[in-house]
Amino acid sequence: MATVRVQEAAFDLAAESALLAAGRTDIGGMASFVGLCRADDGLAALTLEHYPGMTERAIAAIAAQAEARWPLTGCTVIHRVGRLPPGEPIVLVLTASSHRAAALESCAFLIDWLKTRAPFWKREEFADGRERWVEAKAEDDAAASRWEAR
Amino acid sequence: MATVRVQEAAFDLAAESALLAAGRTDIGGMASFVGLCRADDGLAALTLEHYPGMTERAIAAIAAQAEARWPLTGCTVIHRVGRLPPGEPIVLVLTASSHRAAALESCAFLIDWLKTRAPFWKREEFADGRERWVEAKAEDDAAASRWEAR
Amino acid sequence: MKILYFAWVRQKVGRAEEAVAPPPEVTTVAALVDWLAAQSPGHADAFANRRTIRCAVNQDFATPDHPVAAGDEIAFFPPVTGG
Amino acid sequence: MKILYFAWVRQKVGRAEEAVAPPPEVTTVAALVDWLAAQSPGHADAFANRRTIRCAVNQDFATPDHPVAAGDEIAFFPPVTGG
Repeated sequence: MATVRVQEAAFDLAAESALLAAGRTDIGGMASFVGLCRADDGLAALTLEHYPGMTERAIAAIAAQAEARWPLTGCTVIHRVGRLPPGEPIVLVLTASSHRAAALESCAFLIDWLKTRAPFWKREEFADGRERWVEAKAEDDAAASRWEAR
Repeated sequence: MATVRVQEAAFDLAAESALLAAGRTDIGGMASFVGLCRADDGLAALTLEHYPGMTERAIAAIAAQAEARWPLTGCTVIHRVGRLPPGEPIVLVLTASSHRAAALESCAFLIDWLKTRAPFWKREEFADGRERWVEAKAEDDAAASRWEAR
Repeated sequence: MKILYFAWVRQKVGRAEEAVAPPPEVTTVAALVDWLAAQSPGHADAFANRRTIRCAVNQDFATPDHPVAAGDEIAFFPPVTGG
Repeated sequence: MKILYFAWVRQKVGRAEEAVAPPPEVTTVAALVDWLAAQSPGHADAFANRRTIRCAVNQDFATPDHPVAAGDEIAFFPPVTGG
């Protein structure tokens, strides 16, 4: 059963890793991905909006898919919402398995599907005062769809 | 230029991540892999032996390959040696890039090549006193060779 | 039924949620969009390009032919951009 | 030349390193292995199955036909198992 959280606060990768590993000696590999806010084109901040209730459900469903496809001993997904300046972490995906390939592949799968299947929206705020909603990327759809033929 | 270390001491994923991210706002994703010692078949401990000098050279060459293949803003590889009981972390691979796919793929590449191209050897010590050298796995060669056709 | 709007759909409609009671012939997401688009200039603007709108019915993604009924929670929003 | 042994190769040979001066016809890794295997029962045991032995010359992996010369650092070991 995955740990799923949507929160404004920062997360602690070391603490989350320690939680997944605590008391276990059957983990061969843990993989993590942290997505961060980049300062592209004079970006001052991102504001992340989400759909409370559905977001948690959607992430839990994606995590359940990962757990069905790979033999995981643990899976944690934490996604932040609210206003995040460049350099701030946005999302954490953490997977543990007895086999390294399962940990690495499920981690990549989770972030690809999160990007295309979890109800979050990013608004960009620039130094010159402009604001705009980030548009969905075709490359993200392509990355997500490579997991469908399996 | 990658950070490469071979050491007996444990490593600190959070501190290493913070080092790669410090002062930067161009990182879109950081991927990590931590390999751990499993308690398979009554294993009491692993002892890792290496070839001082060549090991660091070999890891630096593998990291240089990763930096040539993907646009990384940072890359850290830390491999422990000495006696490690089950549950202990053995190896850390950490990559950062403006693009998540580059971070994720280079992290998988690094651990696959480390397993087959860096001079480390594992001796297993069991609760009943038996000892044996771990044999190289065909599946590791297969995992490493998938990066060769690229 | 309860309608929720997110991101620029919310900004164009001018509200985050509303309770509506469409006529009985509104039985699908597509019919609901047609009916909502006629409710105000803001609604019309939000639903002007339907290819850019996504929908969830009771917190699951839904296609235009998905049934809708009184009591449903129905959300409209742009393609998602998290992660 | 300086010879290093690791893992079970080291255990079978009974030492971690040695300095050797093979005859001048020993010009390749393969010839060096033949010559080393004749030095002691431990060496013979270590090199009994050459398919399980890997070699590095001056800290780079080397194949059996790789040249060897006085002054080289040459290491023999099993297939690697780190990570």
